[in-house]
Amino acid sequence: MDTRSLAVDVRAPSGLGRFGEYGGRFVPESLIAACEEVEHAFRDAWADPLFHGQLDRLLAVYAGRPTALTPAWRLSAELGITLLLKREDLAHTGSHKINNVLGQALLAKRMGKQRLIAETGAGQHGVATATAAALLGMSATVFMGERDIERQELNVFRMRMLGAEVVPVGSGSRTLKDACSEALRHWVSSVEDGYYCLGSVMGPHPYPWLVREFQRVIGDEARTQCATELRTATPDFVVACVGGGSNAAGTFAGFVDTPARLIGVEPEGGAAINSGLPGILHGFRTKVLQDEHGQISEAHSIAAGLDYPGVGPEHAYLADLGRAEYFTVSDAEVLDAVRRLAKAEGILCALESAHAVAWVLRAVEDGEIPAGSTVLLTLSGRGDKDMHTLMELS
Amino acid sequence: MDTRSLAVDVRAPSGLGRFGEYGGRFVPESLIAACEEVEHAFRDAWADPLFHGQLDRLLAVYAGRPTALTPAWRLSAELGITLLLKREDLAHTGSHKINNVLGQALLAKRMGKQRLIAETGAGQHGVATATAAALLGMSATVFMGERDIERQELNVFRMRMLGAEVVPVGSGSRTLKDACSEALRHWVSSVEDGYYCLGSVMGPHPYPWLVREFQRVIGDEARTQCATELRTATPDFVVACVGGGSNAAGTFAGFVDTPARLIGVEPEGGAAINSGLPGILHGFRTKVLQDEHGQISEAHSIAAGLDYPGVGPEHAYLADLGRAEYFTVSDAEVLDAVRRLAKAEGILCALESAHAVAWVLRAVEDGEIPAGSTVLLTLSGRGDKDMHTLMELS
Amino acid sequence: MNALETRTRETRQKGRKLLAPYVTGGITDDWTDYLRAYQDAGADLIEIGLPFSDPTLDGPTVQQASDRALSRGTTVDGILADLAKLDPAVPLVTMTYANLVLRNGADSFCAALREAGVSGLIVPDMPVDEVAPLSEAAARHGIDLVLLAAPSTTPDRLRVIAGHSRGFVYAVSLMGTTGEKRDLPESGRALARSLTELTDLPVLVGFGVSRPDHAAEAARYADGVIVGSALMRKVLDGGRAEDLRAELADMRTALDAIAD
Amino acid sequence: MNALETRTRETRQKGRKLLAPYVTGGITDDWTDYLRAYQDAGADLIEIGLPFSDPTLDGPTVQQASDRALSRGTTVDGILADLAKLDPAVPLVTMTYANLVLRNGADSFCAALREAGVSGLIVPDMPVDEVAPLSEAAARHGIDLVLLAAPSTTPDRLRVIAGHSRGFVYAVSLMGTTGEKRDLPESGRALARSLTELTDLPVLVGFGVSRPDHAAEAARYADGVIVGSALMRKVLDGGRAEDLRAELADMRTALDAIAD
Ligand SMILES: Cc1ncc(COP(=O)(O)O)c(C=O)c1O
Ligand SMILES: Cc1ncc(COP(=O)(O)O)c(C=O)c1O
Repeated sequence: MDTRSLAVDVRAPSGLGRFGEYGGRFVPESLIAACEEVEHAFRDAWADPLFHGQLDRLLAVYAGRPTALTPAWRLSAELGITLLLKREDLAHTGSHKINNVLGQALLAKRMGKQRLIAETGAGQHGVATATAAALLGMSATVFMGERDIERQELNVFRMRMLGAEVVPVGSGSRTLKDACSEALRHWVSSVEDGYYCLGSVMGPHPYPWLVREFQRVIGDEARTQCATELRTATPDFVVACVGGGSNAAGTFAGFVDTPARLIGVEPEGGAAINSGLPGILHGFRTKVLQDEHGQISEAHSIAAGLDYPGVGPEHAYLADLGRAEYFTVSDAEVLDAVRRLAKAEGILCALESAHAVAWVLRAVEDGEIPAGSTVLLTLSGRGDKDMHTLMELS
Repeated sequence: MDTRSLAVDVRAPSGLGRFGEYGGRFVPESLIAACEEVEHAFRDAWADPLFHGQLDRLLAVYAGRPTALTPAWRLSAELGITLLLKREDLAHTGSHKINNVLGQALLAKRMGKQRLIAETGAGQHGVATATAAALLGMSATVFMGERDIERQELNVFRMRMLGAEVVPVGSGSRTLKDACSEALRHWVSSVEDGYYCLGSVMGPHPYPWLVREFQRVIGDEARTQCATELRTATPDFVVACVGGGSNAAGTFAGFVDTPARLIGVEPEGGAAINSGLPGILHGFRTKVLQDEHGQISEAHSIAAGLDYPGVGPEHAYLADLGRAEYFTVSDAEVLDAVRRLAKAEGILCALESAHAVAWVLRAVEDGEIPAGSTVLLTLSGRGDKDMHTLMELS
Repeated sequence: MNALETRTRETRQKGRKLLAPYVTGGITDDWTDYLRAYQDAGADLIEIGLPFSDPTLDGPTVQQASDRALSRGTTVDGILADLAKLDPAVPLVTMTYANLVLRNGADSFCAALREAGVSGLIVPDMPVDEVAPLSEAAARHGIDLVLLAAPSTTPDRLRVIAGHSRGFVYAVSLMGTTGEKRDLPESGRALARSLTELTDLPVLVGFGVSRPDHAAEAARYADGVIVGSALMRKVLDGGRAEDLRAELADMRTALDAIAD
Repeated sequence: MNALETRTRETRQKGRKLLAPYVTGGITDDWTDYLRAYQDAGADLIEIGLPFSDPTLDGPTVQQASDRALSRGTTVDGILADLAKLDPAVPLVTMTYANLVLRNGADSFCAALREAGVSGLIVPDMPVDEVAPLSEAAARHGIDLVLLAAPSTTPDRLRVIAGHSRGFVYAVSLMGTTGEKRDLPESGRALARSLTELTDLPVLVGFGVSRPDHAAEAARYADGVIVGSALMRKVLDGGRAEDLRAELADMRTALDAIAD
């Protein structure tokens, strides 16, 4: 495909995996060889039509791709815009995470690895990893903060049903960032047969690049779908929520060479781009929430999947360049957005995805999105996992 | 489409909605006009390319159709057969119920009705109805037994988030059959603006026929997909679980004119075809679980969506004809099937759907399905809703 | 002409408005006492519900009554056996759902009714389109199969219903289930009038006739009334036969006042 | 040559095996007492951890120590201020993660180390590929930036690491995090041997050196050992400076026995 090779060439990170001053490979020496092995395997696979064939088939016949592009009919009419929803909530396991995980699992298999290692916060990436492992006959070890295990009991059970081992992480804040640290630690001791299957466009090179490439299917599909759905062929705005930033990166990848304004939406309490400072965490340089001493802060958002103090390096770079813009929304706006989308369109989206919806609602109100605009919004996942949270709040 | 018109002609119920000696319209006189109105509207709509255009577009851009046909690679290898899974679990709201509901909601709208009335057991049909109502700007009133409300708290909350009114039913066994009765009662008093959106191939004529037509998209798609996926073009076995029987009826509709053996799988504790006797319930004649006095028995299955003492009249007819065969599986086999499918394929299916899987597992073992056979199995829904049940059992 | 219809026509002939109270069979040990009380209060015929597990046309009161009767172990056979012991002065009409009627076949069901001294049958979920086999069986055993008409019934169908009904025509006064109402539903009036124009069968109005003034009002445009939930509410609340008699007597008085 | 490397080379020159104990800065109020105890027990240099919230290369013991220090309000500035008050007889080497080093820029960080009397720095998540700017800053301020090599490091990279490391080379004995081990990991031996062939810098083995016999064994193929978790475990369990001194003295004895 044209766009695919174009993007690899034009936007593959330079040198040591740099996106401008961000990215890189800040890992213990013990992990350097493993990162290089992943990088070489990925370069090789990504240039191999056979690999693409395998992956594309899995995405189609297993994960349910292409996902639909749904015009939000009633909301569009209310808002006076044309709002299109890219429905990652319809993908197998309920979010875009499966795109990345199928790619990495196939890659791991190609590398001869038997075991997937993953971190998870809300459990979505963990469930996706457990799923891919089951599908390909591999084993999976998922690290999850003790606090998240309590909050997301159901996803823990799903992972175990799928045959994965879920390892509670009791250190630090006992949430995603600690699960990430623990997964890295575990990877050090198991590089032989273990493959670290990272859940977003973060971590040491080549992960931010590789995960974006596996997620660009969102943007590529949406690009094609917009071309039939919109008179203007490309939308005026392309909006996605940003935790680590993988659904946004995958979406943006399809539109970075168009005039569309690219908008990433962060949670107010976990806005690495809006409130973070350059720093190094989990193997890469990026904008990170940290105190004046350089200690990493905890992120606090109603959406567990956005509770990460850092952000993918490419986003930090796009923000500095001004090519993408990043805004924040509050938990209250997010809750309102979930309800409005449910009532207007019959779609219960994930709290994460609702960040993007919330921004659109506000931006139409304050004129940031002019009447008559066309807006593509990636609905990264479904809300089933959040029903307990919503119930407790209502 | 050819198959569509063929099936309507050949297999539309005769006269008063009879499938052999089953079916009919055993409703209070007060509802006769309403049933006739639905029948005429449906005949009119189903012959109208514009209606098909609207519905097909909703199914595609909103509900995520066509759903994937997934080869169960690892399970097939283990079993020595070719097992293909029709993935209704990937449809919006998580089951095949959305196919029917979108069709009926569009029909209701066309009839000028503003309100959908529905019964629900596990809540899947209720959620689907609430979804369609939200999408089309209608209101929804969903009747649900008090016992089911307790068991399926999450789905109740989902319906309310979607703007539906959920009405607890405290009579009788306080489960699906009572919700059905209450929805019928409510319909009587609101035929003016209310449309009764029935959840399966049951109820008075034209519902068993109409719901099957709205569900035949499963079978039609699978037929086409099998043609590319299988060397034999059509599978040797077509298997689906049977509660009311809508996913099975929709699936069978695509294969009734092929040599495929059609297999419906009932829960041991709710096997209307295997253990029921002819009788009349909820407006139609069928096989019904009942005691020697003619009082309706409660069905008991681990899958709430199969907890119905009757079955669609077409299934009773196909069973008598021998064109389809109906088997039962136990709750224990179902639990085992859920786990095996999860571990082998990374798919957590609904307990309802697992009935079909359980039968395939057993039928391969006891030689009913010979080695080398090709099997199409409709996975009617995803298992998220069942995680609590599974957790409590493990 | 069978016993039921003979009686209903005769009564109308005499200028008397028909009063048809309802009781759920087997609701208490001594439930037949209610029948005697109804008779004493001036009932012209008595409707006896054979309780069904899933009474889709009944509102909460009759549902509850059916549940209570069933949970006491009540069966159709038991009720008919109780009835067979009586020697009522008025016709007995059973009312039940299709599944119970067809359980052992319409013929044996009607034969059993006849044997128990029942002369009429109402099956609310068996509309005229589906009724042929049961009609024949009923006719064979001298049972009048009473059909229902509803406000939503088209003129064409009214004609068919009126033509096939025996004993009387049951005019369902409202679009809804059985149950007490504050006001007598208006929709019954037009229905009863249409029926009266189509047939010379007596037309009785039922559903929502809850108080003497309701009865009186309905009797202005129909040949009589059927009273169910208002009485069953009292039974469920522990009312004794004497209480029910008094209740019904007030209805009788109201009806007789009209007839004068 | 800076102070640290001068000392490590001299010590080796004397035939003495280097003993480098570790302590997490700020772990207790009087944490610098541990430094004195280490010195008394015969440490040749002392490694001081500047606690970071997310120590990805540390096992449970050092993680816990870091958490405890941080929850006491420990900061890098505070630790350096404490160190500045000391006049240690052995070189001090700080060990911390990249984010703390770069927070206010590598140059000001190294300047602050120097001011506090620190002569070496270890940054485990800053591999040689990323190290250039920090190397330069360290050199400017006379700080020896010690690089780590791991069992998975390729021969080519070993050469580069050895070429860029200052003070000594830190041979990570195993593929894993810091932490006590029952047996000394075997993988350290080959690594230390390879390094010794590539460089004349002293090579110290760390990770998993938990007991005197481990130290002795490692010292057979390396120039010395770094002991961390085994000591920090004692500190976390409430061990006083004297206890730590005794513990380390045993290691010293074991090492000296080898050197003889
Ligand atoms: C539904 C959903 N959306 C978004 C995210 C955030 O991840 P990313 O920013 O990498 O897309 C998550 C993470 O768990 C998620 O589950
Ligand atoms: C997932 C799923 N499958 C099957 C059924 C049974 O319905 P039917 O037999 O009409 O397909 C239900 C009903 O709720 C369901 O939710």
